[in-house]
Amino acid sequence: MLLDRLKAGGPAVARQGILIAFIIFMIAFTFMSDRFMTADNLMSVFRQSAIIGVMALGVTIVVIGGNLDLSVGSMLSFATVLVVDLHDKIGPELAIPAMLLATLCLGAVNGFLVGILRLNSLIVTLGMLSVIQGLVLIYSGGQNVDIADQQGTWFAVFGRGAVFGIATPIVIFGVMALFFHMIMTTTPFGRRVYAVGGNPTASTFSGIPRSRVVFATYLISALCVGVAAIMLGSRVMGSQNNVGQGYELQVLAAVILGGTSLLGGAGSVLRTVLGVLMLAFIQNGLILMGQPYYTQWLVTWAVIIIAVWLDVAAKRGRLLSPIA
Amino acid sequence: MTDALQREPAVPALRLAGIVKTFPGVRALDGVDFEVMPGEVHALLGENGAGKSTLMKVLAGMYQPDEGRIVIGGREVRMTTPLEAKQEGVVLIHQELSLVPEMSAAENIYLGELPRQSFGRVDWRRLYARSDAILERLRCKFRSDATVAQLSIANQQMVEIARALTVDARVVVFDEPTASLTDAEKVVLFDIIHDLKAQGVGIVYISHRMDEIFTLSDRITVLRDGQYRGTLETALTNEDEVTRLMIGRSLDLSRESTPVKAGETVLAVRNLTCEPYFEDVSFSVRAGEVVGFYGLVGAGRTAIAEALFGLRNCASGAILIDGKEVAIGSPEQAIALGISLVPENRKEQGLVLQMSCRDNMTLPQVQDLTAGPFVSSGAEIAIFDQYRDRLAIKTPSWRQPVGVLSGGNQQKIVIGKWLSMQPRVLIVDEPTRGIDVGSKSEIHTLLRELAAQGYAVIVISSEMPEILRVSDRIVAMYHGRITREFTAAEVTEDSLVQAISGIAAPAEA
Amino acid sequence: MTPPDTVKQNRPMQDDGPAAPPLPQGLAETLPVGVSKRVRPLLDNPVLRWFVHNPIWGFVLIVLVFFSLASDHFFDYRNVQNILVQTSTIGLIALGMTLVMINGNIDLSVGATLALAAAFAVDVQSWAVFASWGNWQILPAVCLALLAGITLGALNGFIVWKTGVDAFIVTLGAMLGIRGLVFVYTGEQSFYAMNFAYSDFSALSIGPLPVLALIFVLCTLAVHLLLARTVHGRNTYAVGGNREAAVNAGIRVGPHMMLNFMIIGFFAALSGVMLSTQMGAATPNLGRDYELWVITAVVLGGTKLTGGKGDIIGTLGGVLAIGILRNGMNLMQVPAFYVYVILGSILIAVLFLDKRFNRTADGGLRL
Amino acid sequence: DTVRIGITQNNVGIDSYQTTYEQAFIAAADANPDVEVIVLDAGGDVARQISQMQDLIQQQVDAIIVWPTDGQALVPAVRNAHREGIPVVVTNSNIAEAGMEFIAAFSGPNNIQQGIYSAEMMCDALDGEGEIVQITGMPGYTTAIERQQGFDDRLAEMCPDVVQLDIQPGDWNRERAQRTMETFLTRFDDIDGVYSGDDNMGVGALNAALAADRAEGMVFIGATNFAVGYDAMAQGEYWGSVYQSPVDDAEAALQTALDVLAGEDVPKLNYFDTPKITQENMDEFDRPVF
Ligand SMILES: Nc1ncnc2c1ncn2[C@@H]1O[C@H](COP(=O)(O)OP(=O)(O)OP(=O)(O)O)[C@@H](O)[C@H]1O
Ligand SMILES: Nc1ncnc2c1ncn2[C@@H]1O[C@H](COP(=O)(O)OP(=O)(O)OP(=O)(O)O)[C@@H](O)[C@H]1O
Ligand SMILES: [Mg+2]
Ligand SMILES: [Mg+2]
Repeated sequence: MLLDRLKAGGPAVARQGILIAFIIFMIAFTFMSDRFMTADNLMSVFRQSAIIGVMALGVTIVVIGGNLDLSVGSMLSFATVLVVDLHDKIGPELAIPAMLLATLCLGAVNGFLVGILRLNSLIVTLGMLSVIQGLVLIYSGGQNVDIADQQGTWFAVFGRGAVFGIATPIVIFGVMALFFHMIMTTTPFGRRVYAVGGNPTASTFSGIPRSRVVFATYLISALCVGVAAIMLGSRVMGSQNNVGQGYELQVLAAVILGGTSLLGGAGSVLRTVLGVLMLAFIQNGLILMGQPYYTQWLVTWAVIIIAVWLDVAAKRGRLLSPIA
Repeated sequence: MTDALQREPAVPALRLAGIVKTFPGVRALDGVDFEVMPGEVHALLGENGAGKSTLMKVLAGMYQPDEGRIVIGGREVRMTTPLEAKQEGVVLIHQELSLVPEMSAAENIYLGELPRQSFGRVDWRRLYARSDAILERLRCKFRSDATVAQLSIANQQMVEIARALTVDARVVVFDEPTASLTDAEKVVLFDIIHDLKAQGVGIVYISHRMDEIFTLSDRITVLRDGQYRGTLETALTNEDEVTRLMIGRSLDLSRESTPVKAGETVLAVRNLTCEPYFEDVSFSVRAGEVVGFYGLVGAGRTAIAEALFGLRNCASGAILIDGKEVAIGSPEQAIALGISLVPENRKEQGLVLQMSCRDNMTLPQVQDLTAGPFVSSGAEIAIFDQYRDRLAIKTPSWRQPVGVLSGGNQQKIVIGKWLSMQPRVLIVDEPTRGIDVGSKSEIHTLLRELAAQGYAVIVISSEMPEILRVSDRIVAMYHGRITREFTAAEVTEDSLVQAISGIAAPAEA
Repeated sequence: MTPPDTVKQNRPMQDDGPAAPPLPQGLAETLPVGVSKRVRPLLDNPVLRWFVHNPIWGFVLIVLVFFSLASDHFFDYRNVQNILVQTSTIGLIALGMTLVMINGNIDLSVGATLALAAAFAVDVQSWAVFASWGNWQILPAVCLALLAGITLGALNGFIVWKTGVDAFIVTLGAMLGIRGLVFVYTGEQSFYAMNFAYSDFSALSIGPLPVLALIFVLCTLAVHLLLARTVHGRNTYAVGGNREAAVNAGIRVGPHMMLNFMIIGFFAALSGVMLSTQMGAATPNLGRDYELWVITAVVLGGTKLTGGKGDIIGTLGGVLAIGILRNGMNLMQVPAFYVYVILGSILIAVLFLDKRFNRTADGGLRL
Repeated sequence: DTVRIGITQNNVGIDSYQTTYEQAFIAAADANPDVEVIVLDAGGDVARQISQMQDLIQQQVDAIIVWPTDGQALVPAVRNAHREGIPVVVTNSNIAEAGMEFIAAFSGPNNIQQGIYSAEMMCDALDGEGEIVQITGMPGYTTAIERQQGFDDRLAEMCPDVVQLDIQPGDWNRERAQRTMETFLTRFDDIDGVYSGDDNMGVGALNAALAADRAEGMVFIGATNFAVGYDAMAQGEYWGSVYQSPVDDAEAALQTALDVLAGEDVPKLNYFDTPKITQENMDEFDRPVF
């Protein structure tokens, strides 16, 4: 049995339950649609998943630190509207840093409320989701924003350009994934995030400034949202006030699919990339097969449960939960 | 002891035969045989990680054995859940408390079998009446409607023990029940065990305290590395033989007080007050000495340690390091000042359970173990290896998540973590709770060695032999105040007991 | 070694019990150490103490006073009826959510379940089999809708039980999946009830109380009794407070949790039925985001997300707070954009106050 | 003396059309000293809209204007208002057939007609032959459903040789429409036309086609002409759309309500004109403000 093999292989292999599910899926889709396994399609899916992917990187780090961030969806709306609106007003070279600064401020508010005041992150970020959505609407007066000169601006490079023949969003996503993977696995900061998420009390007893670590995770998350907003704004060359609506749950689903534990203290940035790609490929594969969009939801349901099940089953070495 | 001639060829209350249990990477039990007669107290001994708790969890239906048979009252049984074990009359008093903190003591005692009325309602009157009766029997002073979270650890342990009295048990297992009990409660517990024994219940008793084993048990079975090592009649053996069976060598249990050349005063505390935990506390610790803090549970010793480590706001008083007054606002600052604290509760305060052994050990200093921006894995492993050898930590590799180690080995990881910081002041709070005799004496030796190397060491312990063994000076506390200070030379057991129970007049102005 | 006799002598001297003498007697149980001295005298008054322990009700009180001053329509008897009916939708689900969350689980799929149940309730009425039943055709429809809710709850619970996957993940999946089912079933269209008797039901009143509000009140009472008085209710706390302890004590945690998921499925469906009677119709997008509002209400009501703590009285306060705020802001015509900001900020503010007042007993440690 | 009119809108802020509608409505009400308005927004949630109807009935307003989040689900609420003697004017998208007897009037565009217009433009542009894809609005919402229905029916009837390859939602969201279109482009080698539920999504689809270098010769047709759509049309990249002014929409709704209150004989259905706009005739229209 597969499971016995997993068990015998020890922890290193056992942690890859999701990778196995992913590969099975890719193979299945390849057989079911001849368009699926083409360079064009793969590239297109990678590019599409870059925006959600970059956000998921930040949320992964927040979740490893033991918290949730549901405000990323409306924060994305905020950042995109801001950067697009400012683009025509003060030019892209100023719009980008101004937007990043404003977004980091929102992240700081999250970080302050959760990290320093120790309020429950689910409710805080849910509240912030609503507050930020309101702020966006007030800022834009509820109107869409657009970039007037869509052809001429170098801002287009982030969403539409390419670096060495690879679409810029893919490059940004890849670089950021590797960067944050390094941060989390090889630096003291990463270690501290894992510790704080795993056992906050013991972290304090070990001299780790827990509040600051949590604060920093929210800044990272906000930064990721900012980067995603640049790609989104540049790709669409405009923005609605609610572009990011619902992204928070897609991002969370990707993080979970990547095997990051919502309890904190465990998870991996690289595996979140896997989660993101898996969701994107499901969406893509089903549309290629001509399925109505809601089958995609049904399949996602099954995939999330089966994949996470495989993952936890592999870790505990048996398929069924020991709960009586 | 029961008269051997009169003993019928009775059916054992419990027989385990050839039990094998493996965890990923660990063979925790390797063909263990074990037998308890009705009315017998059978002690189970072994080093930390020998597999005692695992064996008992197999018995209680919490783990499924890979191989082996369980025979209860002459009938082979297969128990897949704790519920089934309970129905077979097996009660396990857990090593780690297994209570629901927000619920009342009574509900915890009858957890899983609350008395019912019509419509599935709880019969509160019956519940409280029965629980009060049991607590009465255990001579507990709190009422059964008290919330468990608000009870002291010792009383929580009594609630756990009370469960043994709720059912008609055939076999009761006590897994280190005395680790957090005071002597008074111990006496009650021993009475209860005698009662159960008289009723013909088979009793398994796990402890690292030899004195208890020898006062209570009829037979002793020793495990080592998951293997059965033999069974001894308690009356016909002695501590030395048992120890040798357990750890493969004898222990020198003599008092370790190489007289110290105490140096400069490193840490001084003046009139420190932190209500309601302690008041007006003054003492000092010099380099090269071990100061023991002794008192009853709740006397305020832990709170002092926490204050020194920057975890408590103190209303008044001063802390001086090297004669200079310092403000310690957080553990970070305390660490920077060279203070280390091995906390009392390793699971909650000491360890990140899902992290590897190595990562736990280097956690407080990971910021400094860097090569460029990266953590230097080599430096970390070097530290881990050093303290694994020094403390004889048993783990397959540094990658093992600390949560699956046995309790004693977990404790060693915490000690190693703080020793590796090379602190000037080392505070250890209940350092050997749940640690086997061999490691315990190693830790004692280690504490003495550290002092000899010039560390200032504070040991907080509720075990008198331990305090007497390692301390150069002993500070006795009662109700948040220091009642007396002794030097190793002048202290006697009687005077110490008096000082911690408020009988002797406080030695303060 | 200490001879037992010495210890026995000492026994009377020893302090036992919850409050060791250094802690001020009495206060130790009522309030954590972290509360500032200024607040303490207030706590001698039992009413004030109750509010400090249930800050959400204090908040409800403040909002009530505020809106009654700000709008003349607010305390109209009709408006109070409105608030009750409007609250019942989220309120019913919140009852189930309280159980599930005390269990240490969560259910994100309730909004979708609500939509599916509403679709069943409205669609089944018009099935040809029941054509001759007259108004009784509503009965099988409602039963089927409730059954669907219970089944979906059971499915969630069963998966949580057997796979051991966290309930957050299981129900996040179900949230998408069940919504998909709704679209499959409805073919993206809304259904409407041909029979106006169905929507007239929502307008019925018994005495001063609208039937819908009455159903909500009765359910609240029932769940309160279930939670506070029955073995199942107490086990709910046990499972959430320390799951391992509950398993060790022989509680069959799996079926237990599954039952609570079935209860929340039932309430989500009931809520869907009640909503569809108000609309006389069912739409596939019904109940979007409800899970978030329900969870918010329950948490505001003092239920811990990690389980083991909470009660129905608090939850009732939580749903009323949100219902009153919504209604009051409608009456005051707060511009749509500001409603988002205000609701969000209030959420965080209440959480903050709750934290101030109900700091849990971390023993005053600076962690 | 003044009349009090309550309005509950669908989802202000979700797109510029609705926002501009609200602004125009308030402006029109402010301009009239005899009108006091209570402006509410349902945020896209039917249940909330029903509560708001209840709240308005309870406040005894003189008339209610409602922009239904769902045409079916609002029937009982409208019936309640009717029973209480409060006239209801439905705006923008109509209520279901069963509710028609309870409303005073409907005022707004004809979404089905818009779908028909788009189908006709598509047929013309493709000369009655070709393969197209459709990107719809948010699934389950009336406007989306009606436009799709008008389009599908008319297309099948008028040019049966135009094949619809697939229909997927774009959720009124430009980025999502862009993503959907990208997948269409990988999936189908030949796409001759794209019909989008509004121009916002249409421009998203156009972006995708441009990026893939396949926009040349592809016919893009939308609805609700947005400024971006107008500009794209001016550049010759976008074929046509349906011109619909939120200002007209709002003013018509208010006026209808006032007429009803004044006791005038108002027809049940007051459609305001939403003409086709294409590259040829776009000079006749102002650039939309949203
Ligand atoms: N769930 C588990 N997964 C992996 N290994 C485990 C698990 N539980 C126990 N072990 C391992 O099994 C061995 C036996 O552990 P056990 O807890 O039974 O020891 P013990 O004799 O009770 O020790 P102590 O005296 O410290 O309580 C240890 O090496 C431990 O690391
Ligand atoms: N009566 C009590 N109720 C609840 N918590 C208490 C009580 N007394 C003490 N504590 C908690 O227990 C911890 C230890 O307290 P303290 O310093 O008074 O005990 P101690 O003398 O170290 O005794 P021990 O460590 O042996 O339990 C403190 O953090 C305190 O919060
Ligand atoms: Mg053990
Ligand atoms: Mg202590």
